[in-house]
Amino acid sequence: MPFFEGLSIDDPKVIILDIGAAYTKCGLAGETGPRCIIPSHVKNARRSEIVNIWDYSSVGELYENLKDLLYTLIFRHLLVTPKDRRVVVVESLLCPSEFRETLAKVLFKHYEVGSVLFAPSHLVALLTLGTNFGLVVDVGFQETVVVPVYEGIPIMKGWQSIPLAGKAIQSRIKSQLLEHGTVSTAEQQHQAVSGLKETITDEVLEDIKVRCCFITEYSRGQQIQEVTMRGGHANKLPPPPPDTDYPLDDGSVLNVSGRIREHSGEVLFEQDNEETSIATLLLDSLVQCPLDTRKPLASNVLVMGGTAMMPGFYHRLQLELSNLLKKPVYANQLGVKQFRFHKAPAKENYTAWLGGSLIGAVETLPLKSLSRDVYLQRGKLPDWCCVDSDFLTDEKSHKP
Amino acid sequence: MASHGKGTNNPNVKIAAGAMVCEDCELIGDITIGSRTIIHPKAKIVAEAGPIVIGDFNIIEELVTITNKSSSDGNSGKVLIIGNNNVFEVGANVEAIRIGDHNVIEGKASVGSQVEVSNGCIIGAGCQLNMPELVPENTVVYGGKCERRTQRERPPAQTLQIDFLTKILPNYHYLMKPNLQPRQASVKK
Amino acid sequence: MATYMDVNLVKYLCSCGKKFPICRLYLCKHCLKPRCIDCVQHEVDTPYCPNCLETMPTGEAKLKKNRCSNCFDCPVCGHTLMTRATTHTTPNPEDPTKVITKKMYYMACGFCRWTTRDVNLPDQSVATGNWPELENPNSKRISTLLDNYRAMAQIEKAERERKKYVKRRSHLYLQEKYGLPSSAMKRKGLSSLASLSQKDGDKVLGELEPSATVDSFEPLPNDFFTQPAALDKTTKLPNRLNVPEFQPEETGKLHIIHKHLLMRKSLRCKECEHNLIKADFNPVSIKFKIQLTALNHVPELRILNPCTFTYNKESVVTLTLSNPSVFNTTVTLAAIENETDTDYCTGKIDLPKKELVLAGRDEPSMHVYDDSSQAHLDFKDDPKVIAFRKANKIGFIVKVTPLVKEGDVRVCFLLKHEFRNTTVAALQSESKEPEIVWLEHKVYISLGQI
Amino acid sequence: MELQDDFYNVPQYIETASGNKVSRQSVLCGSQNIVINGKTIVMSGCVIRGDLANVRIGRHCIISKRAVIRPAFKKFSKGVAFFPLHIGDHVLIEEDSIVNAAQVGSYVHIGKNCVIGRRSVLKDCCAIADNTILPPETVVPPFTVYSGSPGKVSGDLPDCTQDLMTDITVSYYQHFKPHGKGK
Repeated sequence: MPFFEGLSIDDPKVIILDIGAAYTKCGLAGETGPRCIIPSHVKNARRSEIVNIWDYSSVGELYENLKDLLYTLIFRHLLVTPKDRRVVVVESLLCPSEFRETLAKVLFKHYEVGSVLFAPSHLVALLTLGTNFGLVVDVGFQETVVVPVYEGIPIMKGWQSIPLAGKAIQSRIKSQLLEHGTVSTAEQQHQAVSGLKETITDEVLEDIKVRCCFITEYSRGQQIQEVTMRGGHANKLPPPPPDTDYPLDDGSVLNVSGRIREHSGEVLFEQDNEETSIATLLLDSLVQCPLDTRKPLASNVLVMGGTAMMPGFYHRLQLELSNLLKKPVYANQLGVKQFRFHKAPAKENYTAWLGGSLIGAVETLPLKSLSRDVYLQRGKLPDWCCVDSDFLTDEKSHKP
Repeated sequence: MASHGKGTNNPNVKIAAGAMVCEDCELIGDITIGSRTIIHPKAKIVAEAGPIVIGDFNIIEELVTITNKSSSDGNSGKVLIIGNNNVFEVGANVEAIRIGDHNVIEGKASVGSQVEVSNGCIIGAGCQLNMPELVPENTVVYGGKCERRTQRERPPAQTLQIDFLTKILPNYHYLMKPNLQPRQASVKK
Repeated sequence: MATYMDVNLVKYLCSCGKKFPICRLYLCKHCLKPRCIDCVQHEVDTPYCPNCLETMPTGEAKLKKNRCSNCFDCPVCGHTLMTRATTHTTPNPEDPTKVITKKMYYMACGFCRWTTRDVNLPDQSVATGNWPELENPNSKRISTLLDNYRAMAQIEKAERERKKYVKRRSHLYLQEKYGLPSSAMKRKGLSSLASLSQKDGDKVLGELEPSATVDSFEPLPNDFFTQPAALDKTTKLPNRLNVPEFQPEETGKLHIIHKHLLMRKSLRCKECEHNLIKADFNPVSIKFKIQLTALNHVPELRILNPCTFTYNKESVVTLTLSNPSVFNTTVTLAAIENETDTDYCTGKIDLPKKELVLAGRDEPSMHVYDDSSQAHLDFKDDPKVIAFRKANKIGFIVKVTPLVKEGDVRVCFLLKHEFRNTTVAALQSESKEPEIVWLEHKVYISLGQI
Repeated sequence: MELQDDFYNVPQYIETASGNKVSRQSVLCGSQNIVINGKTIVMSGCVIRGDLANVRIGRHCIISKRAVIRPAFKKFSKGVAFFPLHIGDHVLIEEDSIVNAAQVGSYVHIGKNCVIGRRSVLKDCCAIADNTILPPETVVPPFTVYSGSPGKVSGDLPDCTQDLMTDITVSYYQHFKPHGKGK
């Protein structure tokens, strides 16, 4: 190592990796933000079309896809040599173990990394606040997961999840577009969208969600749910915001009606027959928590995840929660009167990554992470849900 | 190998003084070319449905096809007017209703027959405009998906390139003689 | 990629069990085994800027987050920005008639015509160097967090050292101090991270003030309900994710982006740690210090022309073999005894029994195509096997009988060829003739449709 | 698979002393400014604008049908000029591509229907995918593949690209035979 190298950095930076359902955040430890946020897609060599990392047909295919994704991350975005380098993988608590095992195999066997630490995203997200207790809500793409954390240990009893997040909003937009959306093309104005289904791709839906849609206010939300959910009369709908003309690739113009812009966000908050929405998720999680932890947890809520960045989200969530508190089912069970929200020193869609970056930049990381030779010996990963996995040390030597 | 005399000067092409029209390009139908306009060899201007009027200080590069297409409703006799200071880059394909001033149609771009381009627009390389519309001023159409932006100021006039070309082209190509006395005010707005 | 001729028809078996066309394979001279892209180890050689093609030492590249300091990308379309000069005329204070003109620079994109003036970035007096940098507002907070955790890690390390020498405490103590069942503590998976967050009563708690909490948020601005979504004012998601720490929502807040570096990779064989590919230091040059590509060492096999097959009927196929080395190479073809990939072969092939001798490849005569200059006489070609011979290439005839009704006909066999290990031999002693080693490669060919 | 023979009818092509085969239907303006080093094929419908500035094309190049090779225009503060265009050896330019570059290195492979922007520089051993629009003043480093509009790095070339391209262009020239001569 040239002398200059030794001076500038104390030891080679740790790679921090957060493979989300829609986007993968990757960067180096100790930095204030990820080096890149790229879609979790990869060009499948055989079928030569873009496929999401998470929908794989066989473990072999997942191995190839992960190898290609990591290749792009390491050699095009980070420009580091992976050999003998430490890695922190920020994963959700619900990450399927098959995915974890294959990821570890790719990292250890193919890229020969030095050591890997699998850190639960909710736990490390609290590190960005400096507290060690809080109610962490991750509103991602696939689902919304609430995990209460106390004294740095997640209370697994209080864990709640609901498949309502970015993907639900996009499918709501798509269904409403197919119902009464209109496209005006060169030949003929206002043609029904259902005719040309294939022009509405996922990118178009995501772009509409990001640029046209928003989460409406609580009062308007209630009026909308009055009509959509509880069958009220259509004219009770609040006056919709003006329509927007969204240009499609082939030159035709899609008319995104005000209705779609406002109602698609409602999918997160409308309480269907099981009375569950994102807001009730938090309250149900609090109900499961031990009695003495409820007060501190309620006054330390941390919201993260890309979908939380939609305009109006926080305002609506806060109002929903305060109204739900008044409902009898929760009022008597919870002594909580009011929720207080944290603001992490990062954008919501990479808060978890930032937690990983903090934990990666700490010297005690090697003691916590699984080194390559232990992995090669054991061939399996420590997993929080199986008790016998209490090994981080070599079989031979007792202490690392 | 620009063979001499291939593009026999067809009678109803009116070329203003100072225009530089290379011999080796196809001019079909009633075409008027304004002064100081440069037409590179191998360009193709077809006025089949009606006359084409090209203003001053235009640059039309090789393999550009400008056609006044006789559209289905057959309203022949409509005039395709092209303003001043436009640049049509290699391989552009223009069938517009009207082209304003200070536009740049980049390489391999194509403008449909129901499109009207106002002033100061840039149609990016490889972009296709076939929706009937009026392209607003200073619009930039760019990228694989023909996204649109508006730019702050209009593209600079290419007068320097025109002077340079008028100096060097004559000694390599045979030129069509201008047969129109210099008009006082330019015929178009 | 040279897709001009279909390279994927003839594939060689790599030592890691995958099949690759020869142009994607390398040959390790020390373990004498073919290596493919997947089973070699990639290493960072020299990061360089793709626009100004300047190399950057890895240390500096780390500091600058792998981005070139004076090349910028357009935040809208990602193409490189060009620096344009304009003159700013400012009225001369003393003498109102004369005007002082100053040369100012701004940046413009040649593709989507975005300029730094669109976002009111002031024009710079000097061409490169002092464009304003955006500063992440949270970086101060994050650095205090980091220092706090590092301090706590020191405490934990010291505690761990101390614990090594102090007698282990009883479980009772653990239970009473943390009020959690000792089994929870035993399950290292979750609690191992707990040590990072400070326990109550820890003296470090003082410096770090926990982040402020807020209990209400200001409502949506009214124009969400009155105006349509201003599509031309809001940025697209990919443009936001290009700058993860700022993610501007309005086009007015876009900022110039430093161009990301590319990297010259060097490949190293995983078993013997020797370098397979070591590019020249200068990113512009295409010469290599070490280039052990298989194309330079293993005879390349190709199909001469497409031919038609009928089920269960023998048909004649001409294959060509070209010799990459300057010495004459003898090649023998043999069937594969223990065929691992059984379902691959859908045809039976009978190979020429005799050895084939390939003439050496001498560079100058490569481009002179008359066949006469080649001394054919010393190669006693038996015309039944050798179809033609030209410079370092021979065409030879094989008979193929497809065993399957339809689909493509695929055959495989073993290619044994002499290999003169010039580099290693050159090290030992020049006088000795480079020792000849026989290498074997399994070759898989898909000959065409039935 | 070896390259198959590609026949041309003799009256349509001129063979120069140094082995260049230039189609009569291609337009070479200002032919005294165009220098082709030998064994290069220029197919029908090509336009090479030697009249704007001199164009130098290396050995063993293949310029397919309807390709346009055109020097780029540059406006300086002091004046105006056309950059001379220099193309290296063993370059393969496929159909309908427009090359407006300032410099194209050797062993370069330009795909079909591409637009190479004004004053761009393509270094040796690089490749431009089909239907790519390279914006003006793009620099394409060696061993990279550019694709998309605007053209961006989308892959890298194998390390033996030089030998591959040499082999392709040489065998293409060998198989580009006049009619009736056969093998």
